Amino acid sequence: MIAIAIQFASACFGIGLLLNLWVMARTGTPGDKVLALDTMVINAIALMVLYGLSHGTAVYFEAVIIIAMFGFVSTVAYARFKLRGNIIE
Amino acid sequence: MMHLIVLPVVLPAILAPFIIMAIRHHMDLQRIFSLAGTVALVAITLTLLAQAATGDIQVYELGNWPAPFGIVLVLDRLSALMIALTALLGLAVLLYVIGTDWDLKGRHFHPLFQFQLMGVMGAFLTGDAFNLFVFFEVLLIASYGLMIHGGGARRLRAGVQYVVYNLLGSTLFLFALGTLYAVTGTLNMADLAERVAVLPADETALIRVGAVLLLVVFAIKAAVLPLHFWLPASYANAPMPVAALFAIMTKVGAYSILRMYTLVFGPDVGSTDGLVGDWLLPAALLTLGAGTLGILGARKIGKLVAFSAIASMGTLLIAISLFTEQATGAAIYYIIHSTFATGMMFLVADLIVSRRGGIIAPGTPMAQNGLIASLFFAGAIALSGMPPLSGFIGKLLVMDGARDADQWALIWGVILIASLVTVVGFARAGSLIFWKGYEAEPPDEGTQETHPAPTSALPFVAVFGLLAGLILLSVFAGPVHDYARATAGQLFDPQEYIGAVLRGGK
Amino acid sequence: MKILQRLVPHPILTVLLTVVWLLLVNHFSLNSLVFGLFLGVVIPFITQPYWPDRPNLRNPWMILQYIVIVLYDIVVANIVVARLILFKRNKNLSPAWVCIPLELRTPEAITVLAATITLTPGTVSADLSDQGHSLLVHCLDAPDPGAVRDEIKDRYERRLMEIFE
Amino acid sequence: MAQIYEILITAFLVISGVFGFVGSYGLIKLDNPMSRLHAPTKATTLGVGGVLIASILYTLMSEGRLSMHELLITLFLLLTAPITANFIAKMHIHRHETPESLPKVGEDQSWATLAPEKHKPEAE
Amino acid sequence: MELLLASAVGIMTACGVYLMLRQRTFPVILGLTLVTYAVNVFLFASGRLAQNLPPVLNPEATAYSDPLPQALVLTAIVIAFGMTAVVVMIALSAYLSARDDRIDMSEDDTYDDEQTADHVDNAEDGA
Amino acid sequence: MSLFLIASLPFLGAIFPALLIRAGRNASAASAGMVTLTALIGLLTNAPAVLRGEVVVARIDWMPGLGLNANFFLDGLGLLFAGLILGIGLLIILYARFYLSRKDPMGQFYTYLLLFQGAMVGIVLSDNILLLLIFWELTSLSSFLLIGFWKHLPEGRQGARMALLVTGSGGLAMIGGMLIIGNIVGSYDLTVILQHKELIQASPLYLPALLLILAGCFTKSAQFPFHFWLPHAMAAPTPVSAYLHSATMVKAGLFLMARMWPVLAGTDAWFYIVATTGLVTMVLGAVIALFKDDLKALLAYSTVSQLGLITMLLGFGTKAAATAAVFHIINHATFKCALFMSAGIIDHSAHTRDIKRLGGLIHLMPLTFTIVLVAALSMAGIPPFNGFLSKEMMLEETLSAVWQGSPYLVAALAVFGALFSVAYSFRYIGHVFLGKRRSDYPGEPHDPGPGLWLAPVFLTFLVVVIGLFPNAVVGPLVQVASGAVIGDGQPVVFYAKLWHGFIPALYMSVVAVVGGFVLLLMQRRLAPLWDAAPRPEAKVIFDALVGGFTSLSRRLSEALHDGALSRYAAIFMVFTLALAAYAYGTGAKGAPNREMLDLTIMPVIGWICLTGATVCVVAFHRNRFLALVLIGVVGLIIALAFNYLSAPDLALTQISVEVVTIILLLLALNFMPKNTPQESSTGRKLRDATLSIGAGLGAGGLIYALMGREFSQPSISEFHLENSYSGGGGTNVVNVILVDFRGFDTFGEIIVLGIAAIVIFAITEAVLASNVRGRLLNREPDMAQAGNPHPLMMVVATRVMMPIALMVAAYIFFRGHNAPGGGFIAGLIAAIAVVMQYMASGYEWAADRQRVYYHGIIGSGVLIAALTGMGSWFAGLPFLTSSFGYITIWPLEKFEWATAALFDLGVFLAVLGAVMLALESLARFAWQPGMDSEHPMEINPARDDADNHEKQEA
Ligand code: NA
Ligand code: NA
Repeated sequence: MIAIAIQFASACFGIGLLLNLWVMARTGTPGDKVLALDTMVINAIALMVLYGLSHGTAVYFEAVIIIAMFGFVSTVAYARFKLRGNIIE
Repeated sequence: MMHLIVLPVVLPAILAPFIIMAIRHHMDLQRIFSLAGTVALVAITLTLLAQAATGDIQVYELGNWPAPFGIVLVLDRLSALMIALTALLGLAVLLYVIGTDWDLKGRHFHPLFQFQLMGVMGAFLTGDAFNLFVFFEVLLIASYGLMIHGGGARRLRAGVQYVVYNLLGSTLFLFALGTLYAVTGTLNMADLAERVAVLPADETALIRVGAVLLLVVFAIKAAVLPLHFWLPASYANAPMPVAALFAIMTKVGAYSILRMYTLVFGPDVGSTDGLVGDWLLPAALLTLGAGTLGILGARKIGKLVAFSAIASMGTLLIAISLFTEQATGAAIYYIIHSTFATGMMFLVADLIVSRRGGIIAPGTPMAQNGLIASLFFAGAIALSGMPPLSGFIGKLLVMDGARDADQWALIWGVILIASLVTVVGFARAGSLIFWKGYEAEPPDEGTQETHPAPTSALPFVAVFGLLAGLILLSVFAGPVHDYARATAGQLFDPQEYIGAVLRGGK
Repeated sequence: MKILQRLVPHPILTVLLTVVWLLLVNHFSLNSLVFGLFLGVVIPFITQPYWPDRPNLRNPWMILQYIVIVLYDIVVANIVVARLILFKRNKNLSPAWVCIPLELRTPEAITVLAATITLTPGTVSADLSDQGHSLLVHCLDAPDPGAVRDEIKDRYERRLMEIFE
Repeated sequence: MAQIYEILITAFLVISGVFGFVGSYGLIKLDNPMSRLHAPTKATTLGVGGVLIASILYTLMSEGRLSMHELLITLFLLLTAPITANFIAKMHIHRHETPESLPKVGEDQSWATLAPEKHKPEAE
Repeated sequence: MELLLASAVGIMTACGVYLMLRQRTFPVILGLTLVTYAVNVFLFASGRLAQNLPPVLNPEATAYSDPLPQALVLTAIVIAFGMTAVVVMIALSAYLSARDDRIDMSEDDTYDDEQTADHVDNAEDGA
Repeated sequence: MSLFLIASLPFLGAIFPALLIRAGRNASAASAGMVTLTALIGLLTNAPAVLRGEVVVARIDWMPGLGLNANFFLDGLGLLFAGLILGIGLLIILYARFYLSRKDPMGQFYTYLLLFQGAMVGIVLSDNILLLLIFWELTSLSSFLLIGFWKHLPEGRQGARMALLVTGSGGLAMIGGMLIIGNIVGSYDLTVILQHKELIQASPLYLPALLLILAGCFTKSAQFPFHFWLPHAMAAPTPVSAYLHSATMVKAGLFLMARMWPVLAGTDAWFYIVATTGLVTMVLGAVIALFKDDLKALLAYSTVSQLGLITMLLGFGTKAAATAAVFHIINHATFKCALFMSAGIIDHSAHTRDIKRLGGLIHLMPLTFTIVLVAALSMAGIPPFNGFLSKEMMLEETLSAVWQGSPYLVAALAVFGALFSVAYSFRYIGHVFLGKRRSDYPGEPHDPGPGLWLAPVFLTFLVVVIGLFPNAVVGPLVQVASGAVIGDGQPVVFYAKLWHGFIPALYMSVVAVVGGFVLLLMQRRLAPLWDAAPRPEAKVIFDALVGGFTSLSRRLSEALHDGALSRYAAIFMVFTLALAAYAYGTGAKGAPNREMLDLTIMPVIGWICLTGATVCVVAFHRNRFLALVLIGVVGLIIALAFNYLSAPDLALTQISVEVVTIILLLLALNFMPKNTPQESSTGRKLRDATLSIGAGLGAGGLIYALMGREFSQPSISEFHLENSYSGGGGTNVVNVILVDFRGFDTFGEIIVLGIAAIVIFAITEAVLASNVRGRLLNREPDMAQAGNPHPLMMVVATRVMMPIALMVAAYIFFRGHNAPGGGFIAGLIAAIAVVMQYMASGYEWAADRQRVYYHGIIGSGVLIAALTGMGSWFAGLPFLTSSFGYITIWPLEKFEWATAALFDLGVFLAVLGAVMLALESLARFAWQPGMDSEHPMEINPARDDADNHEKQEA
């Protein structure tokens, strides 16, 4: 049961990734693109936790933590660039 | 002392961060330390050279892990020679740089210089293919910094090209290493040699691809046509003393070809048969041709010397591409010559550029015209392979080494004609630079000496040092050539190396 | 006391960090606790130049209460928003901007409020006013923006006033 | 007991999957750029949260110990999500909004993103 | 799986190479980045692929993925980062100095000799 | 005196003139003279032995490996030539002392002269052909310096370069020839080679070798068609012309022909090539000489002609001819050198060498006239001077030469040439000295002081003495020299006499003299015809050739190296792909033998995202910002893939490096154009696309092929897996490899990173010190900027995040040895924690709070790593040997310590410092005055309210 649920959740987040990619590829504002990337990071986090879950291992935990932390930094950097041009001022 | 062999890497690796940390703002202290370190390197490498000359191969197992599982440094005749050459050239360049205040154009010359030495030393000493990659990167990234030392729009643009092209090479290096590892499961060069030798027949296609990609990487460094394009603009736009130091970098490429294609993919290895000689020889001949044309057509001194560096690599690679013991002996002699000669000529070029600009055209006579003219003349003699300097002997050796090759006539013809064109090119440049300036006013022996010397004697010490190297190389051509032949013998008997690394190593 | 304040500039942070360490290690032991505490003291000490102000939190009980409320609201928010996205047509949505005048003054408090707004029902904190006295909030579907403003001020800002000021 | 765990875990996973999907779906479904911002920043929070809770429960079930480090991930997300949303909103305001299209500021002059530069560097 | 990875390497290489052949420094750097990704994955895959066999020793594991290429790729990533940083910086400085971000230089676009300029500076310093 | 000393004395002595010039011109000249005299005396000490028929040898092994040895030998031929070189050299040194003006750098002149002299002596004494080649090329080089001595004369420079090119190219050809000979014989020693006539002449390579060697000889000796350089070399000062172009250098070619005569001569090829060339040169040179108005040009062409004569004699291949050749070499040296010196004297005082402006000098310069009279008559072959003797021998030899079946052709042409020699010789006398004294000399012609006339008078004296007493004066010398040329060990009989009776040669001589006299009378009328006659002007052709070749190579070289990196890169791609395809195609590849992983849906989705984003990067690359966002996607998916494929360490690294890279690129993009213009043509895009697809197929295909097969032998990583815990003390094998098994790689890697940061910092300093700084300060942003650069929320959040991030960094660091992580990633996390502060609160504010310089952090990191590595030395173990153990301190559990952690700390610090230094340097570009802010956030109601409160109170 859990296995199927994991499959289901993975599929959901996976499709989410594809939808995000679609936003990336079609025309849109820079804000949309950054938002899509940010969402991809979230989906990626979920997928990695699910992967760890499906194999019953915590060895991928560190990667998730780092992605959670760094996804934020790059999103802010992209946004700052569009807002100010200069991301460190 | 067993740790001596690792010192050429570790000493600059400690010195450079120390300079960065502690004495970043004290140029005088930087100079003292940098110089002291380089002198020490000369002493160390000469000691190692003396040790290697006995014929013993020393293996240093880093981290105390046996090969092929850990990384080893290997000191054989060839690597000992190369590191000694590096140290000597480095010392000359450093003296020159200090004497001309080139290092004052930024605060990081000395650390970058030390790192550059470290990278080159490591590349020559390492016995591990991936570690070779790492040291390539060390020497490259330091060279990027040195190349754009002083800044300026054109230099920076040339710097972009230099970096980008070399990054292509670095990327290819990884592709090659991945391929080699995927086929053989090892990275140690001696182990690679053993495994490649017994490779099953159905693995040859892939190992051949890996081998050839690796060769391309080395050929970039060695400036083999058509992979030499990065060199002219980079060297001509780099600070000339830095370009002088870079004379050893092309040798890293040549060294690596020699090492890998005698040890791992040697002429007797069936699976990689026919990968090198078939095209490297024509490529080397064309390289020599391209360099020579460039010498004749150069408009600037920097380009003139850069192309002569290419030409001299062409000659060297001709010898290497034959992959016979005799020709390799010639190549090793020629490496020494080419390093000193190219280095010296770049320094002379800087003396000229600093006094009258870099364009090869008549101008007013410069300070110390006669002295610099004689140095230029000496450098030109060396680079064009005219007697009495070692270039002539080197050229004879290469030709002599090619006499049993099928294409001996072609090789001789190209070398001789290239030599002639080089002579003409240098004569043209020299007479424009040094003689034509006198058209307006005939020379006057009295007044010529009254110009105050614009710089200290140190630059000339450096140039004369390299010239002395060339002279000694000619005078002691016999012993040097004996060493070179013994080195070639060692290269063509890889079992000794393999045995030392994999079985006798301690 | 001064020395202790110097050494442990943000005591709550120290506690938080120790907890973070224990979570990271994911294995409670004396070693972890000692080491976590050690780092929890050292790291704020090193980084204190970057956090010169010292907000004082007054009411720990209120903090816990606030957290529970927010978590509950987040769950609700997600369901609401999911319904909006899945089942409501775009043209039937009425997005709106809302200006929320602030009584909170400390940056930390304003931040927590803004974060809460963003994490809860159909609202996103978009901007501050140039003196920091108003907060600009975007609502996904707010037929009555005034109600949203009042709810935020009542449900969150009031509690935060008690905690921070 | 295990049964309950399984059901709980499954439930959390399914819920999280649904919300995760909704987050990304909203991103392409909603037609207003500011509205789009709501979709991921809300739905995925619970989406990931659900997975994390499932993971905690799973460890509890299979190893019998409370593995709480997933909470850290939640902590990070809760800490950062508002900031990223704030920045993306600012991007939108900067590009698409004017002082007129936004509500009145109240006692202050303007919204910060649209405010004229305070410390305009002196050109020399 | 292997096919997916190989084709991804191929596509990243192709796209990277295409960008590297553009005429402005910025796309070239982007291309380098892509090619770097490709080669890192390539090098990684030289140890063959394995799923959920991380090379972290534990008593229950029956097999591990090849740790060596992973270590190599790690080194390669770091080195590539350093290289990218430097090339970005040089490209930026070149653009700011020459007001031109073309990667190609023509032989005579700035014929006046900069080497001379170096030394003029030098001479002035000395004076 | 040892031959080594004789050969090296001029070289060693060459520094004296240059040094002693400060002591005065006499000192300089005297030193040069002393050196030469010493060498000459040294030579003469060996003369008795040589004249007895012995061969004096001196050998040193220089490069036995190559066969290049410093072997010298002195036989008759060597004695003759060395004597000429040193003897005439002495006279030239004397003459030059008075010839050169005050303005000429005399020290330099004598130095060059001695260098040249040494090279010449070396040639004639060498017993090793490689050694000989060295001296041979040295003469080309030193003569280049001598000819170009007057730097201010364009003719001098051009003449020098022409001489260098022509003689240099001949020399290079000769290298080829000599090496062939050496290979045939198996030795480069002359004495050995000279004993292998049959072997050489039977070799299929004989003809190429002969041609190559003769190319060297002919160019050096100005034989047709290489004769043209010699007249142009006359731009040199007259002592140089006299020395090089009459007595020595041009005779080097003759010397070599003579030297190699025993093994090369005697074949048809030799005869037809050498004799014909000599004959043509003799005639042609003589004809041209007659019509030259410049005295030195006349002498130059006469030299060409006389050299042709000697060449022809050598070409005959008979003993008698060879003997005649040797004899004429001596005679020509004496009279021609005297004539050159006299021409210099005339030039010196009359300030012109133009025959048309001279005449009647006999009245003003009687002494000079006497010299010229004797020397020129000798040259014309008038008895009783020495020229007559050898010329008559020559004419006699021509009679026995049969050219393609024509018995008299050679003789007739020889007479024809002789006739012209008589004419130009007489012309020198007649048109310069005889006739009426003129009033329009550019200078004041007068006889010179003894310094200038002593040398020519001595030579003239020799002309007479040899003419009168040939056998007594030079007989033994000619005999031993000819013996050496012929080389068959048989004694040579030389007996010259003025009167042989009415032999055919005499008639021929008479015809020549009478005809020559008549020809001279007609010269003034023939000259316009000659001038009008169309003929190739060698210099024009030569210049056109050299100029054309130079500009062709320039164009080729510049077209090839046109600075277009994109083309270089394309060539690189093509070349690499072609080679790889070739390598693959020529090898064998087995079928896949490895089971592949199953395909599930997640990797497919990842694949779509990855390739989709990658393709989008290309499709949208003109929008640089968007391309960067897409790069972020690619990086993210790759991190996922690494994780999926069991490489958590790589995922961690990838994602953290990714962020820093993006920040870096965004920082840079701020100052660069935001869009890439559309520039490539469709054709070019197609080309690039083709190449890219090729590269992609190559890379993808290669890795697919590799993954399909097992390792051919077990991978070394099995050892790493086995020994990681027991030997390295860690369970994260990747990390143990990084800090232990292959710690040296990591050591290099952090150095790369450190250097990168230093380089970036250095560039920043250089650029900000240049005029770019002004532009940056006045820069207007190219995009509208939003207000509130440092939003309150961000500042607050990062204040909380920073300690937490550092905590995570600490965790990643300490866990690294046993779980994914390590110093490198920890360093990146810490760096990003700090960068967040920069981004949130501003560069200025954050930088103010920085306590340790990033330089120092980098330096200490590398030092810690290095010192950790060196620590093992104290245990007598190699660099980077690690050690670990376990400690138990009550009440704590046991914990591990490892030196590898210390090493990893170095890594951590280096990475942290490097990333920060790089980012901070880039950030400095944006700094503008007025940007400094004392507050981290612009909007802070708490602060503002407090301020307002204070204001109200005040
Ligand atoms: Na939210
Ligand atoms: Na978010």
